[in-house]
Amino acid sequence: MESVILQIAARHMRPLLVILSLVVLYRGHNEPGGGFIGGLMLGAAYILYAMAFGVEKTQKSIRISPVALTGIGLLLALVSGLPALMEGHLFMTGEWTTFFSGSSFELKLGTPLLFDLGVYFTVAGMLTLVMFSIMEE
Amino acid sequence: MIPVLPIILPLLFMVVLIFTRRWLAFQQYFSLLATVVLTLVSVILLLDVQQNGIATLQMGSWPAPYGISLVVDMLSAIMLVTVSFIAIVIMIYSPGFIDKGRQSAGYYPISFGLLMGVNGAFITGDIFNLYVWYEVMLTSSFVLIALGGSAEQLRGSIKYVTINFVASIFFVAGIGILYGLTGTLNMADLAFKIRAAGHIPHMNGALMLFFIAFSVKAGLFPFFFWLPASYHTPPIPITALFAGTLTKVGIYTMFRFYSLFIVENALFWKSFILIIAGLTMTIGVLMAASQFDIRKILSFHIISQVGYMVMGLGLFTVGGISGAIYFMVHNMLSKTNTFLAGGLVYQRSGSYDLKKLGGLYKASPLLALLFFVPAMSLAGIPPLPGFFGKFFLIKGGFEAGDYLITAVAILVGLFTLFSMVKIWNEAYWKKEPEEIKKGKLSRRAIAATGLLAIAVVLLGLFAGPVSELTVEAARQVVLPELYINAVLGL
Amino acid sequence: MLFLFAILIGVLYGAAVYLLLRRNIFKLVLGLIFLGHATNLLLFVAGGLTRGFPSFLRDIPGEVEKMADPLPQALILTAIVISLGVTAFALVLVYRFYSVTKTVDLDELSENE
Amino acid sequence: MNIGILLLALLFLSVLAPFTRRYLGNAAGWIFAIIPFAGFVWFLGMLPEINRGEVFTHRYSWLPAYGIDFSFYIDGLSVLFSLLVLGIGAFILIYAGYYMKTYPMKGRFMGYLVLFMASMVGVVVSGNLITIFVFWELTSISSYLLIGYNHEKPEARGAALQALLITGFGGLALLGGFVLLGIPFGDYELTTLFSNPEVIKSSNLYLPALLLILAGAFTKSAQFPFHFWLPGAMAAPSPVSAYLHSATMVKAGIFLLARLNPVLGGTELWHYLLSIFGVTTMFVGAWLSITQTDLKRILAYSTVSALGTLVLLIGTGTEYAINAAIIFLLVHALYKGTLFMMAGNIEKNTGTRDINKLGGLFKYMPFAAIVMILALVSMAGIPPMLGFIGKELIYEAKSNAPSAHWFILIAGFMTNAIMVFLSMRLTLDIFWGKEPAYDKKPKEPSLALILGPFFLVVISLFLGLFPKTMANPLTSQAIMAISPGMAAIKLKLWHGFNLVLGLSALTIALGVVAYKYRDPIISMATRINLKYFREEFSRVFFRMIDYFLIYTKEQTKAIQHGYHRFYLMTVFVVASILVWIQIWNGDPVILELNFRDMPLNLVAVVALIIAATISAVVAHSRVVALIAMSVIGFGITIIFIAYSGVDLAITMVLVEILMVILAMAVLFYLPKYVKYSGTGARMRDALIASLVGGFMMVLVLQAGSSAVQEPVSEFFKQSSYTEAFGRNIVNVILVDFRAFDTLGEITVLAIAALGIFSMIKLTKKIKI
Repeated sequence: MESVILQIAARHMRPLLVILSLVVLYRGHNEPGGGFIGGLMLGAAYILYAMAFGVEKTQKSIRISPVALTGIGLLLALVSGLPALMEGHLFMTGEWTTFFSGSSFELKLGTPLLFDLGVYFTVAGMLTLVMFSIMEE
Repeated sequence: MIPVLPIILPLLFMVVLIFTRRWLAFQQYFSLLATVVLTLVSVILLLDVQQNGIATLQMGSWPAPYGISLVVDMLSAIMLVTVSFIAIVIMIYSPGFIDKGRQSAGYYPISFGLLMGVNGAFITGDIFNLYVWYEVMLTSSFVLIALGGSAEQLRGSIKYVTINFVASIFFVAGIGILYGLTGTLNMADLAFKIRAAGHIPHMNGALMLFFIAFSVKAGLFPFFFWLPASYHTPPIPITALFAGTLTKVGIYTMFRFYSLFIVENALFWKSFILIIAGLTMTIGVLMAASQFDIRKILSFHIISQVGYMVMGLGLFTVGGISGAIYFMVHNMLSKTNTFLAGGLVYQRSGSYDLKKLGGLYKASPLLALLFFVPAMSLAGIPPLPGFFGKFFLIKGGFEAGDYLITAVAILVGLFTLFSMVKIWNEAYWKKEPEEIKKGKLSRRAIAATGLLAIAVVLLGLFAGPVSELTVEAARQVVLPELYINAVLGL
Repeated sequence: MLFLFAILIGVLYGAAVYLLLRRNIFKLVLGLIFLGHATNLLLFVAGGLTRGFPSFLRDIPGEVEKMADPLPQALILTAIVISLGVTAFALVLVYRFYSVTKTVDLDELSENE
Repeated sequence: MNIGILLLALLFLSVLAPFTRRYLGNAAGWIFAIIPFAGFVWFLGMLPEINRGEVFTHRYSWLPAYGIDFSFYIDGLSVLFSLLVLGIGAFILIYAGYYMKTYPMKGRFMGYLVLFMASMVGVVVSGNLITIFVFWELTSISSYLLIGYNHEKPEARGAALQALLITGFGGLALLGGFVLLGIPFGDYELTTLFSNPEVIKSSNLYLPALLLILAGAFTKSAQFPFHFWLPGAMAAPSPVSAYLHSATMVKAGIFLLARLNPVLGGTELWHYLLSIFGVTTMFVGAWLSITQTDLKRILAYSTVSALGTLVLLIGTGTEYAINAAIIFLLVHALYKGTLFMMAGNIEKNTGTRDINKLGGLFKYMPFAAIVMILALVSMAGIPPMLGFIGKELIYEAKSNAPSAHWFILIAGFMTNAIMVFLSMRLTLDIFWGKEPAYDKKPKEPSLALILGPFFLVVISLFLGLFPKTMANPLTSQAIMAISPGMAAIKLKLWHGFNLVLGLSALTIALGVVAYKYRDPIISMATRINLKYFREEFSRVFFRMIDYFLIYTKEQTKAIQHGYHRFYLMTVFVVASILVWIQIWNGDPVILELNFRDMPLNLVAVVALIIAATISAVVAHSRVVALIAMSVIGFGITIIFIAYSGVDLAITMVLVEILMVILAMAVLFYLPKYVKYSGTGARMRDALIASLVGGFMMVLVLQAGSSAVQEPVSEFFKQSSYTEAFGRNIVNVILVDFRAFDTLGEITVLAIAALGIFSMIKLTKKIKI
């Protein structure tokens, strides 16, 4: 399946999809989206790439194995529960801080977002893991 | 904080093991250490519950009934300790029996996934969260039972996966309907609402869906088919781990649900459950009698003995429930132990088939002892724990005036004895066949089996203190108000 | 609409059960997927139906009363993902089963052979 | 010394035993005998206090949550039994040390023997029903291990299994009986039971409790029709037969009856049940012994008969009967122990136990012969042995039995005559008579082998000669324990001329005559047995087990048949029945059809999904099925969008795409559809499917139409932005309110992914 068009598309789509997935991830707290949907998009970016260039090359270009990605995702989700403990709250209590608290724009970051990031990585890792295994077969 | 540890620690361990999956030696020792840590945590929880009563934790500080409540009462704590102890034994035992391929394919991390699910099911106080832990547990068990992918395993796992999937669907459908009817998912809140309303229309359909779902998981008649169809297929430590944990989660949940949600029609549910219990214990034990594969005999026995536990539930007196809980602990330990001893038999003689086995009594007194102790415990011979479990149940049954089911339970004991003696007569006493393999036994496996056998003996010898715990646990089950008040802070 | 949806859910469950009872292993998997669909819909419908008012807070007065119940949706999302994982696993299992045993006939699964 | 210490010492010894063989060799028996002997002396030392009417009790906390203690209760009955168990036990250990010289795994054998001894002592000194039961079961298990000692022989395994199942059955019944007994008393302590026995007799639990307890006692003590395991148990080595199957274990049932006589006894039911079973067993046992030729089996049947006699006497319950029971118990233990040990000696010396193949042994082993003959004299009830006193008392008791005494007397007379006959036969046929060609010259047994038999016979002789000074003190308190308020009769050898003496003389005469005409009698008995007892009980037993196994096999085939779809079918059918019953009995469903609520476009979507569903079901190709599947998925997505599920819809689409890709990738490896099932099967499955679909439909209708006050989600709506800083409530629920669910969810994903990964990578065929 060495299609040139696909290869070009995949090469250009990948960064786009990655960025888009991050946007979806961040937006998810207020608008439709979230870690799961973002993760699927991230995964899709790499699957597309793998369809164009083959699994092995894709693996090399990511440098991080899907299994590790899954693990990192789980770990992040787990770790997001810990800051609460330092604050003396119960495990997984949401802790928030605000950056650039201007009037029109503010960047609110909190442990639930970190948790969602964990979901994002896990889903992407799972998706690529499964698809890569099947595609290699 | 502590109530959450039995759930998130296994997850942490799982992640560590995922990252280190290529270093087998590390995996073996780390897993062992991890299970020891889990056991310590569980013991601390148990002591805490014993001193301070039911422990609760609101995840994310969201108050009940909005957030997810974690609740550890005596029953949960007992189950946690038992399961994590079994996990220690399995982790000691595994290296000799799980080949390198399976080990590097994720045997260890997924075992911790299983433990996470099991512990989660014991601890959570939220119905949907319970479903999630069930799925964690089941998915892990799906992976473990198919791990390695021999034809036999695949055959077994297709049945296992499909029937359990169907059960999960019933479970989650029941949750949806219950939410539609009551607007809550917190078990204590739900129980409170049921008691406050007196009657919630249309509840019984959902409750029946739950009953079916848990009956499948627990292996009750007539939903047990997946169990004997699949339990003999994976490597023996996996079977032993399943035997010690999975069906008991179903039973545990049944206890919880019965205690919290059955207010109306109590008489119907009682007699219904007792009938199912009687059929389960009888049919299971009769099927066990006809088998010649050690693993199959033991698998059918799981079913039969699950019947005893459900019988205790059906009695729904402190005596009966306490007996059932004691029986459950005994059964988890003894059953795992017999499976592990069966694995040793296989390692020594290369077969699980009684027709091909023999002479083990003469060949290896230690091996004989390691089987004899748990087998006699299962058969209910004093002073091993099986006797106390049976005795408490019989006492509970007669005192509750349920003579018929108690008579059945007594009679089933005889057949249990028969099958245990059958294994003994054939594999241990019969003259050794000439063509038998003379394998070398793994020391770690012997140590693990021995450790468990010692635990079985101790459980019998310390039946007094243990039964104090089970009576307390039973009291909390019989008086659900304690649970409801602890969670809702009433 | 409740009535129609109830019928739809009934049909989906029925179809799933029918497919599960076939001998062909492919239909078995199809049945599992159908079960998942039926259940997602069941969670959705049983939790109460609200038209065209997604549960996003937009600071509109009185929105909270009109808004759809978000909880069943969250549950369905979780359930969808879980059944995705399990179904994917079942698919691969079936695939592996076929490549090892070279049969799709479930009646050849008999353990007493 | 404390009884607990003695028991622990014995248990410790039994655990140690398997390891001692290397160091102690054949002398092990002598050393092992020290502890039981010490125990024997200790119990002997208790006699004066016991005879003053004292009872020793110890209680240890055991199961406080259930109010059950581990307690001991030592009275005259306990002491008498303990003396027998420990005294005979000590001799048996010495005997076994040498007897088992050539056997493998002697250490384990000794261990089991000591374990048995400990359990037996435990039974007789227990002060609590549950404690009794614990030791009771231990005697069953240790005897199982001992009977199956020659386990490579199928007969030994069969006999062990038979004994275990029969006594195990009894044990379970006994447990049930004890529990029932404990209900009205609220306690299992013997002291509680004895203090007010009327509690149970007036309870309606009396009958079931009595029947269950009797089932336990009768199986253990080999009462007809459970008697057959005892002759079968002769597969065990001789020390076992001598100890378990004559002097001790089989007496456990008798002990139990005696122990509970004050609680359960004295009723008509008790009297009749015990008398009927006892007299039957007594006669049948004796009768069946006539035709035996195996020395040990002869003795086994005569033991059965003796056990019947004991049960009969306890059931009779008069002062004479209880006295007779205790004396006869002592008599029997002493002579039967001797006889079994001698049977072992004879077998060891000649290589056979068949009395037809024995003869003329007197000249080779005169001393041993005299010992054995004295025991046989005691068995025949001839003075001056204690057996004579026993038999006199029995006749006395029987002739005074409250009911049917003529019948009992005649049965007893016949039985005793048979005993005389057997004694003569064993004496004359073994020690005199025709001498076969022995392989090697028989000789006197060595000291360890003859010590036990000798002492037991001497004791029997002395007790017979000096009954008042020796036998009375041993037994008087035991009699009182069985039946409070009864006095021990002053025992004497010579009663003067009376009816009983006449009966004795007649018995002996009949026995002698019978011996004279032994050949016609034996052949007649054989003919009768062939006609009426054609099947030996134990063969019936094993055939029953065979039938049982065939049944279970068929049942397994019928239930665990291996057909996956029938498993699923069972699940669905049963589930449908159960749920439909709930719906049927539940609240009525009120259905409101509101057509304005049905926008046409959505109705069309629903119709489309249904159509797709049906086509997926009936599709003949996989492509159609997959397309239909995705139509369904997207249709559901539309429904989600229409009813405010935005996140849901996006996720559903993505998942659906993924699922189709996966399904295509995986399933197209599979071969094309083959039509497997016929129309009938399809109709049946359609019916089941509609049952399941139907109840789901009704449940959804019920849930969807019920209005809920204040669902918990109100809180989420209120506090999603204010407390969790998110406007997308669904997402906030997922990552904050119920983040724990999501944690589990991604764990499922990770595990499933790992599973898929490993299933694909791990293609190697792996065993285990």
